[in-house]
Amino acid sequence: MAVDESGQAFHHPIYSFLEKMPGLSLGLTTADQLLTWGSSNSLFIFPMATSCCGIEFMAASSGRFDLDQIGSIPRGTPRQSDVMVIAGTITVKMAPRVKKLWDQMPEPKWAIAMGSCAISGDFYRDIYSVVPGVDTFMPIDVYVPGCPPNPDQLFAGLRRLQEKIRAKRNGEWTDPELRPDTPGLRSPNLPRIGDPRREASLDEAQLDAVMNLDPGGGMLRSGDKS
Amino acid sequence: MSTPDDLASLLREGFDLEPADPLTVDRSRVVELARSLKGIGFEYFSYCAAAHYPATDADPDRTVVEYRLRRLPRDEVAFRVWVPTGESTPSLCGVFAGADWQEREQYDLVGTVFADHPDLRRIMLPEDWEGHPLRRDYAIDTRHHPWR
Amino acid sequence: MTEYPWLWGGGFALVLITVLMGVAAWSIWFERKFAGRMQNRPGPTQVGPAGLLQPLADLLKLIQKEDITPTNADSFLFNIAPPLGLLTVLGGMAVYPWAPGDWVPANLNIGILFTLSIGSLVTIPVWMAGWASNNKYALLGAMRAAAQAVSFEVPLLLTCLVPIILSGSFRMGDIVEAQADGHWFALWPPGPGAVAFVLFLLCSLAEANRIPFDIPEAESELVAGITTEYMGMKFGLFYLAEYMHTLIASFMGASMFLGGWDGPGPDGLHWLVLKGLTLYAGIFWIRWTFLRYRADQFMAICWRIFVPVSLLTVTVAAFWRVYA
Amino acid sequence: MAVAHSEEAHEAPAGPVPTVVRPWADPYLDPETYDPEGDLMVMNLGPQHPSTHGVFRVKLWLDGEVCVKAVPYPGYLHRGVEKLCEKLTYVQIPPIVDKNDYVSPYINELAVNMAFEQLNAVEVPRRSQYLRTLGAEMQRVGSHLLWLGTFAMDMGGALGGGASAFMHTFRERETILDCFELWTGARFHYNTLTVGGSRHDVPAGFAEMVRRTYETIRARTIEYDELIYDNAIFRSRTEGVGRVDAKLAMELGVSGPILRASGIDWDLRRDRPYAAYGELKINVPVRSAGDSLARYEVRMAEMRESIRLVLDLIDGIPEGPICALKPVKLPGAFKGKAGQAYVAVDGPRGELGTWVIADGTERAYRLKIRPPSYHAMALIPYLAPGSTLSDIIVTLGSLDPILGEVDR
Repeated sequence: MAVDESGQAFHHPIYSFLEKMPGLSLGLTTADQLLTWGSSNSLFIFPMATSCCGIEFMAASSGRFDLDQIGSIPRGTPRQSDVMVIAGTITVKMAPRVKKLWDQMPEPKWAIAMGSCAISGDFYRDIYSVVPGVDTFMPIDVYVPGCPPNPDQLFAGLRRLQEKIRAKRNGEWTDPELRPDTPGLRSPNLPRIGDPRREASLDEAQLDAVMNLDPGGGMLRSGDKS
Repeated sequence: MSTPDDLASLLREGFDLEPADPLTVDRSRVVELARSLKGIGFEYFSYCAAAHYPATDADPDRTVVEYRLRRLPRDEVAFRVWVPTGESTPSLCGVFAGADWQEREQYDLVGTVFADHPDLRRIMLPEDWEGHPLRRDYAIDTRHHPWR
Repeated sequence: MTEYPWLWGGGFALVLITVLMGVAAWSIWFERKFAGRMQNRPGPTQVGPAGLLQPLADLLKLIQKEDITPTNADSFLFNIAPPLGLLTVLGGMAVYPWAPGDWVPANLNIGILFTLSIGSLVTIPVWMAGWASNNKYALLGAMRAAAQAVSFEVPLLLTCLVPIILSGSFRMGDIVEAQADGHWFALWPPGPGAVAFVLFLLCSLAEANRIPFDIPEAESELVAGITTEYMGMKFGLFYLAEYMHTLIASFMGASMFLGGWDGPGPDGLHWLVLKGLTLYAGIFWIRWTFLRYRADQFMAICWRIFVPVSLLTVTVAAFWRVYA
Repeated sequence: MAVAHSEEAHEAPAGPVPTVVRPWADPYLDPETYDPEGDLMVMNLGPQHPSTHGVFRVKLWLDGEVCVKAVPYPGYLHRGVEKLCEKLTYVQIPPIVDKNDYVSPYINELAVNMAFEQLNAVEVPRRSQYLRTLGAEMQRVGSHLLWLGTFAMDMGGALGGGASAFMHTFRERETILDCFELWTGARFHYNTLTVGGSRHDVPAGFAEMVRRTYETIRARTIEYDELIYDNAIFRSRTEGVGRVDAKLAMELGVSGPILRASGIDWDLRRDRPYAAYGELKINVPVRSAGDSLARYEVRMAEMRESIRLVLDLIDGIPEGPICALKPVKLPGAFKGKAGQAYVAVDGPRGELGTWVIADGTERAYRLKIRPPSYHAMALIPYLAPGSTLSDIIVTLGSLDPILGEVDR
């Protein structure tokens, strides 16, 4: 069974016709499983390592834990990565950059929020300059709680992500990961992505801020192809 | 830590100050004091820090700026100036290159204005930020559309 | 086979490319395991037995990735550069003798010149990629690559002159045959061959952008160098081309200086493969041990040391050829 | 036992340290005035770049590959720690400052707690002083190991020899974190120090574990020298690169290994002793060259010195209580006296100070962290002009910045 982006069953006349052909669906399913196996076993990581969790991310890629075991290697450019690991606090000044890099990553892509700062802002969540959780501006697939999480917890998170990728491609329902919440602290001002209270104008404002980001310097060539 | 003799005599004779930690000097003489201290070997610029005091019955709304210099390896001296809000204090950039970033940071966070600073821009917060977060009347959870 | 040169060449090329691609892909697995051993870590273990299926998973992942052409990029050059890069690298294998006899796809009498010239063409796709990406890191990487190619072509060509002079032929097969029965140029005549062999390997490292001369793709400076804006299979092609280039350089070194298919016992493909892959692993070893030179230092090394020394070896080889 | 190779100082490069020539390096000058044609390429290094050690941004004007002007933009990790410290009580502050310099959290805790102790005139028991010294020195080794790995990676790339050095130093760093985990229960962010002493006494078997760990590391430092220092490529990449003028460094408030590599013999541990350092003999390594290689030598020598201190200390910790006051857990249980204090300790990156104004409640009125990295990063506009992009990366790595501390 084919599924679309949101995990729902997908019907199309051509597809139904193909499904009736003897043997073809078997082949397609096998091919699909093979592709799923490939994409879930070769997760190149874009480390958005800003603070303490970045050090634990480095520890995870070092000898004792070794991300390379499950085929994950850190890449420096978002274009060649599949998973963005947001390891550390994201500030208001950094947030548009993070969103821009996330938008630059080619599909299929996933995001892991590593550490409580990335998940909810933790004890910085009430601070004027800290974004209360990265899921207020980009979708997150897996939350890895901890301050900072141990490297093996990051591994567990990557394993969860792999299972999620396989299940979704097989058309199975996966529960959206519950965001761990810190008791006793107020919830963030902004509704998260997927929250029914979230207004479309907020998305637009955030996208606007990203598009109007001017770091200075500009393009090498501009305008001639737009 | 006891005050070294040359420092004590410089302060007493040049500036009418008793050695203390920290000294309090008038805004008009702070650059002169820094230059004299540099002259007797206090060449290490340790930090510049400011704190905000809201208006009380006795005093207006103001900030205090403290500088600390060291003469390596052991001696150190700290002096502070009081700056009423809305006025400025002379910058030490002309004396110590390190005052540049330090004063920018205090301007950014506390809001003290340093006169004659060559590059008084925000350093920690985005350029379009409003307000100075370390002032006592600044709410810690101030919102900043659209990110928080 | 000689009655149908086109058929022979085409079939040979098809088999050769398939095998070489496989070897290059699985050498990535080997490199990851090898680097892991050097760094006290296991390397890939989970995907297939001992992580052996890791390159397959990477490949399947890469072909599924979305293909984005950046807005201000030159889309034609941007898209044509990766296949062109692989093509120029693969072209070098066309004149390569694999075993005694006619085991060569195209037996050119100027084989070695062909290999060298088509191998140096790889700079052009690299430059195209860097220019078309409209990315400053990529542009800097491309500039560095061009400067590097211009400099390192000179000693590379000069070192290749040594076996040409000693064997008296431009044909790859003749060069290998001249070394039959253990008269490897790296050993005999003593001096020029050995020096030229070392220089050839170093220059090949530079040509293939490997550490310590990998400045066009200096991860810590230029993020990913020329491939910064490339994704999916286009990036995969560049990556594969880099490994292919290294592989071809190792086989070139093996056949020009180490006697090619010659060896104790029966001659044949097995000796060539053994020698080539040993050199290939040696290049990995160098890569995972050394740091990287700065661009200007490394140009200085090229022009101040490599070029004079290679000129000297050519002269010595010529004198040997004439008087000995 | 074999002697480590970097013990001997390398020859200082001939000639004086090149001083900055204005106007190219003038941090305030608008590039428009010397580049009216717009020929220079403006490159934003960071905030997300593999070699900026976090989220640091430098705007570079490049002429070819040579930098003409550099303007740093910190603040991408500004988390408002100082504002938060105004809102939290004295008991709640140490776990917050742990996150400032996340590579040496123990020394951060030490700095704030010493400031609070000076403010309230609390005498710390002798055993706790020794434990603090032990922890600080253990942490310094871990911090320098991380620096060594990342510094090598700046030159060798994530897919090359640098990564090998990185993996080796992280192997040792993990064992140090294991020691701390046994002691305080956390890999980092310990929250183990409190006003008046420590919360956790050393557990059984700790001395044995620390001795084994640090003796291994002492043997391995020689291997690092063989792998990195003896390598001609490393020498040529670092020698004469990023030379820091001592006068300029002092004006900017640069401290720690960077200042010591520029020929200034100053170490707060020796010159204004705190904790138990007054009772110990500390050799302070000094180099005069001021380049990246000198900074490497100073850090390696410091690392060996710290290992020696750890191995000396671990057997000589006096008996007694570990905390002068009853350790409190309720946030509001500790009330400070009014006043002001500035206390500086010598962290792995230099003078780590805490300036605190208290008004007699359970909260500090104003607390400023004086981070050494922030001062070191102010060197960038002076060091970058005239060097190539590759050299800027090396210089940045040799300054060992921790961005959590720069931006706070």
